[in-house]
Amino acid sequence: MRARLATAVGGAMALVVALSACSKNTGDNGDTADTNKPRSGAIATDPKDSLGPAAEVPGAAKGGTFYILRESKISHLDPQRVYSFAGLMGSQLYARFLTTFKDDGKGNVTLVGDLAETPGKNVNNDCKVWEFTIKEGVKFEDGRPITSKEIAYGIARSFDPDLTGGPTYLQEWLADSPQYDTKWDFKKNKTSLPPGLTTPDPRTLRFEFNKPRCDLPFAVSLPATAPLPPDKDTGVNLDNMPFSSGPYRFTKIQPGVEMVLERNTNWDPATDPVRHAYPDKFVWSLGSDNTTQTNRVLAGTGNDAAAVATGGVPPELIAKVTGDPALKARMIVAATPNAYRLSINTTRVTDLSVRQAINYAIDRSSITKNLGGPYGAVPLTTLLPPTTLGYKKFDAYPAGESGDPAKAKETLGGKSVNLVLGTSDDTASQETATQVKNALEKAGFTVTVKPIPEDGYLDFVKKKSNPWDLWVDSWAADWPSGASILPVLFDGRSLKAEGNSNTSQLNNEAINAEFDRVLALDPAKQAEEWSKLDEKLMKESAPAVPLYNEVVSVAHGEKAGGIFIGSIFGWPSFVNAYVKQ
Amino acid sequence: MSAETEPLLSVRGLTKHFPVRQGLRARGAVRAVDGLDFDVRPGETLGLVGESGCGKTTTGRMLVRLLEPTSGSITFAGRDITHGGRRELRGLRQDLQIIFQDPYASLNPRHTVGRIVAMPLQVNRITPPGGVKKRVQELLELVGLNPEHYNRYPHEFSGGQRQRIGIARALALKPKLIVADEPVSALDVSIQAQVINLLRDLQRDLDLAFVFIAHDLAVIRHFCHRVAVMYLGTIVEIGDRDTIYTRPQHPYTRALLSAIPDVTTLGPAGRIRLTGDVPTPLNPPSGCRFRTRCWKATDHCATEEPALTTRDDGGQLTACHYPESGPVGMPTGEPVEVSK
Amino acid sequence: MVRFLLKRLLLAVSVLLAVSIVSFLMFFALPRDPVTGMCPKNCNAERLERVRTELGLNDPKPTQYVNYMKGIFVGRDLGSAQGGKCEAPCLGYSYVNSEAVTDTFARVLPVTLNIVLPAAVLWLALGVGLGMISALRRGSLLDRISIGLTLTFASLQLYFVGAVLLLVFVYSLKILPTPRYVPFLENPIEWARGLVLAWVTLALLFSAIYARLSRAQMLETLSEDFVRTARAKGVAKRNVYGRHALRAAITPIVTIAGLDVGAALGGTVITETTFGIQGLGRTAVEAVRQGDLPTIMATVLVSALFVVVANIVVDLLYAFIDPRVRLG
Amino acid sequence: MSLSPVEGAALAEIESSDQEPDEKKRLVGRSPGQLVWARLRRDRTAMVSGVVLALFILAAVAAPLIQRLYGVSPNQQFGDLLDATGMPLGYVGGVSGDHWFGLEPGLGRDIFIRMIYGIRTSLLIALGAALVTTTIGVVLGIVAGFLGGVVDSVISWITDVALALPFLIFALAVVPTFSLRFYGPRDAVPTWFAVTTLIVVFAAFGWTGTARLVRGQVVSLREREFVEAARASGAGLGHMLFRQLLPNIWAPILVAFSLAVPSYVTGEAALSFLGVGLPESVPSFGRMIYRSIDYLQTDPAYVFFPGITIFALVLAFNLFGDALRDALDPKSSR
Repeated sequence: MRARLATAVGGAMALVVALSACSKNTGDNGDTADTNKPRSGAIATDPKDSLGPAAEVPGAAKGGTFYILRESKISHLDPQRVYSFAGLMGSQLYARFLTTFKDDGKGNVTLVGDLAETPGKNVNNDCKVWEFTIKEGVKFEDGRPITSKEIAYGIARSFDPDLTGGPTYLQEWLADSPQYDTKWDFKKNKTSLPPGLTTPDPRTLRFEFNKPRCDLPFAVSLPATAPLPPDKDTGVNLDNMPFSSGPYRFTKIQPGVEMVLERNTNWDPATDPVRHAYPDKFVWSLGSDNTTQTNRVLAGTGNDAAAVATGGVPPELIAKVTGDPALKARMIVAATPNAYRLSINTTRVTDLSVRQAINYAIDRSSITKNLGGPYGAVPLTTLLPPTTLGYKKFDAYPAGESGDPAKAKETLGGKSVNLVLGTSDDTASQETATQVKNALEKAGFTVTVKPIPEDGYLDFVKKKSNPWDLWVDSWAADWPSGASILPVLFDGRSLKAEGNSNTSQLNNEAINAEFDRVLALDPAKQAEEWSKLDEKLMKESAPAVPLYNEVVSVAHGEKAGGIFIGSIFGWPSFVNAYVKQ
Repeated sequence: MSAETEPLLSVRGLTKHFPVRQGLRARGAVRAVDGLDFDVRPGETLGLVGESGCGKTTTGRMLVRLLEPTSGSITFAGRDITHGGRRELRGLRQDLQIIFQDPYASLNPRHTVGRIVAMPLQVNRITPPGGVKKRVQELLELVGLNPEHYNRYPHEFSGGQRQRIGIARALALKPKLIVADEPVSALDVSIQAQVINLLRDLQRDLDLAFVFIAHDLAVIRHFCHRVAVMYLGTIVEIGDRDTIYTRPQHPYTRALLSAIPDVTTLGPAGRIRLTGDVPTPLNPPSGCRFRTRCWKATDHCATEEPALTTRDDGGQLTACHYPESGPVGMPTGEPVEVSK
Repeated sequence: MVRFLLKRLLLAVSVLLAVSIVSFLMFFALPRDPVTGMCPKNCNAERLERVRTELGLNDPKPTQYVNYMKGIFVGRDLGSAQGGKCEAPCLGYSYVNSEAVTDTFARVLPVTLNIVLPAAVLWLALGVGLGMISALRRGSLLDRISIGLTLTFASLQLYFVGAVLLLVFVYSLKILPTPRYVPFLENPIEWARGLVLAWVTLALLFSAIYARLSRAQMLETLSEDFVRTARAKGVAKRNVYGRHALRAAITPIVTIAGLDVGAALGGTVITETTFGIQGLGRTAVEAVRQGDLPTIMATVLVSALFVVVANIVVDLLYAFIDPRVRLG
Repeated sequence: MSLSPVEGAALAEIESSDQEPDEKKRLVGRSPGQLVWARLRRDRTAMVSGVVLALFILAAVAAPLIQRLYGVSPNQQFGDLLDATGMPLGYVGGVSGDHWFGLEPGLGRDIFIRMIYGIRTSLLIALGAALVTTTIGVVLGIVAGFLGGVVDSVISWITDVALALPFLIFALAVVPTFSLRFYGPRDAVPTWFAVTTLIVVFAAFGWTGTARLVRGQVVSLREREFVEAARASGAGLGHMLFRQLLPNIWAPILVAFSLAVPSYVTGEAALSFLGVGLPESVPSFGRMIYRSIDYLQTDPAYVFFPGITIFALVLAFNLFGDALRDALDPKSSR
């Protein structure tokens, strides 16, 4: 009797679950937002473009509280230490930088001055000396005016070895060496400035470099240039309560639980070409994973109606959203600069024909389908992601959507090759590794999959002594120019024992010379050159197999408006955010 | 009883103190057995009798070395076995066995009868001529059980039958002396008689020596050649069964005997009622231990502990300064003939 | 009694010491080098080494261990990168969350307490109640149903129940907010509505186990003589079962309840992960994943402390309920 | 001569058994084991759960055979049967003639055959872990219970430490490092190694319950006279422990074992839930269930099949364990 009763209860429960599965899946949810269109971007040298107030967002209204849902804590809030996407986009609310991007949310970006009147004067046109004039009327949260001194101090403190985590471009260019913190010790001379950085007068900031740094206007768009008065520098604890120069200031920070930002009355919209600050309050609500976040905003109960789920719609819930037009309207889909590739260790897989065979064998459709199809990943056949300036689409090894095992076998020419495929042990990576293995084994390779713990993966892959043949690697440029992708990933001269971004360890003199040639060109002309170099690289050395370009689909509540995916970092931007009343 | 043959078992000054520990500091000890001296001749049965808590079971356990004596010596068949380790005792095990009181607890419920009885052989790796099974069936027959019960289980037998299995096990190694620790106290009267008769037959046929521990004076009188009366860890009187039962000298023995319910002599006169409880063995009374409950205790009894010696020509040893004399109202039941 | 407490405390301290040593060694078995997490994308070996020495990771292991334990009682100076002086009980500075571990705990511990304790009350009441009733009415329909139900729930998987409850009550019916922790003092109603699903999920599983346990225990006690004599003496049925039988049957249940609550306080990782609430369990898991030594040590020690304290409390209760147990 | 009923019957039995041989046959000796088996056979729940368990074990053992008959391998992917976003086409999660339980969303592997292999892995781990922990528990329990004194307190102390150590954190730390310790970065970790790692991790903690249970039993049996009888006949420690005591504590050990197995099936699923269990290449029940939970709203069929199977498996073990406990309990009325 007992057994029958127990199974009856189990059966009833199962029935309920099965019932809701009766709808037939005909697979017609394939149409997607176009994520492959070319990008345009320029530097607006005319000061008028850098003037505020920012263009009104149609339908926007002031007031209300805007909620941002996120799972883990933002690793750093101190602008000089910010480097994660959430940090980069989130810091726009409480910090202003020398320059920033006007972003229409459809991939078109223009670099404009934020605190500076223009994106910077290339004084001798040799990219070695740059000057920025600081706008009038830009103030801190306590009303004090922002001058070049505070901006210079902000840059100076980023030399402090304790303040780990932030980007290191400015420091390395100023000190002209990767070991910038030993070259100039911030702790000893807090009152003076690092070499090459001077403030001739309160409204001018002057950079002098030994080598040409033509990408400086882009580099100073990172939060590392956020101003900070020296008396407000609490060192390591600034992470717990930053000092605001943006439209909002932090009123409550509970790490891992909640962060509240309220209006900074001293911020003047007239001086800001980008930020609108429509809502009265921003609240970061932390702790729920992306499945829970998405379910919350779709259900939209209480505050979740005015919330955005920054974790993105997980692959398993995409069908639910695309299946319902009302929900689909509340999902924004946009490509990100994050390009995933199957990096090949050129020091181990030395035979070019083997690397080309791998390119033919890869089944991109099985991988992208598992990541949510067009809403999560778009197949990519170029090393540069579509979001790069001057991007041109090509396929060095045409093999159809799901790979061409026969062509791969033919290129291999009967050689029997076994490869070790390394992967991180999180579920998604292991699944992608399984699919790569299946595709390669169809083409005659024998593949061994080696999972290692997720958080040790990046350091392991970046070691020179990396023992694997293949692994999945990804790279997102800090600004959309090829200069911060191809040379960083494939210039063999910068290889060192640890921390190499050039994981394929490609070291080809001809290619290195090409990098130097293009780097010396003017930023505008560089765009097409990078794309041509991309094709050359793929055809002649095939150091990797481009897999897919990550697409992010972010859902939000009905009352959350003005959200768009930043074209630079592929993460939601809050500059136009407002709460529908 | 010929006195000149070499005693099979001789015990000198045997004591056993159980230390009572309060936390780490030992605070006194329970002096369960406090200096025993007695002998057992081959084929002879010595009865150990006394109220519960007088140390008779502890003595029994020490004889078979289930307990480690605190001091004194036990010599068996000429060999000192007081503190021998398992190997030295190997030879001893074959000649000295024990029978327990509780028939339900002394047999392993998960073993067949055959395996239980064969255990001593198996443990000492002895294979008797003709194989273990035949030997076991002989033993079963010897104790009056049906040999077919070889692969039955204890739960299929009655209390009396289980006790017989226990006896069969004890006989497996053809011992010379068996310590019987209240073998029949847990059985009904009728079954008691059967088991006692079985033991007496074995005593006679196999010329077995017994140390028979019991608190039932009637059973002791029926079975034992000599009797030792114990009180609070010491022997107060020891001697032949007839002298002890007819002319007890120690007041305690006399009190015990008067307590035997005898249908024929009703009335309070014959009964001596002892007052008070048995004192705590933690610190027994000074001098004679029985003085706190003895009706004729004097100061002398309190100062000097009476030694266990012969007091007159009666032949028994008594530990009392003022031994009783004259016969006690012997129950008229005719004495059962006891073979020498 | 005092002697007993002393002995137990001594034992408890030795257990905690052993646990701390094991977890310390366990950390160094992790393949993860915690320091790399603190470096940006293009971090070089030289700076890595400097950060490692500053965190004291290059000191010999015993010294690191002693420093950490000393910190708990006396407090220690953590160096400028970690917020300087930290008073006792100083559990160190988290490598990953860049905050003192004591602050993490101040935030995370109440969450776990507010999940586990109310759930424990629920599952004890439900479990023991169900068990007792089905024991008293052995063989009745109620008994059969309760056995069937308890077996079903005992066989269900925790996260399965959690997911279904979430789907039904939060996302479809929308009658409950997304599970989260609201301090009781601030808003008791929201506190309850936020955590009720977590309580129910935990309670369903545990009450099933306790129902079966207390039913078996009650049946055994009922068959004992003293209950039969009490009934024979004409003691009212309610008294017999209430005072006599329950009191005797409750002892083993108390022991197991003590152990379960102690272990659960160490963090109910599955429940916390399913409902997206950051409790002690998830903090511990993330700490191990990211190789965050101070937090690992702290979470392990705290959960071990709960288990050990629960054991001592159970022993004391034992003596209180069951006079036979002399506290030797 | 007052004969108590029990004695009377026994007496009658002695007298009668000599005379009528046929009556002797009826009373042939039935060992406690046979008694238990008789009780079990009469208990319908035990039989039903026993059959279900047998089916599971059979399916697990015959996994390769089933694969050959079914025609699909566990790692085979059917990308073309998925729509653009990876959801299986057709009804109820892609259930069809040649895919009885449908396809996994995203990866497109066949659910039915993966579940068969998943059961095999999970049962292997669960039975392995239960066996190892019960053995350790029994040995430590007997030694601690019988010897008492210092040995007992040391073992109890170790048990306390093992109980205090949080299992999940230990597992999280040990499982990933185990394979790194023994296998170089290039050579593949064989499946049996991954399974053994999990068994070792479970075994490091699982024995405490059984050890305490067995210790309690042995402490009460140690004073029993049949043990003293053995000691008096010169039996060594080994004989007393494993010949006299062990047969008497089979009942609690068997029950502990039968209830340990389902807890390890759940344990393996929990470890996969935290992403630490078996690598993706090894089909595992726990990993499949953990992954399916997220599809509760979009592909409930994917949740239904593994969910109901693990429910049935754990339920069958619990029922069988319960029935076994009742059958083994000498006092039980049935």
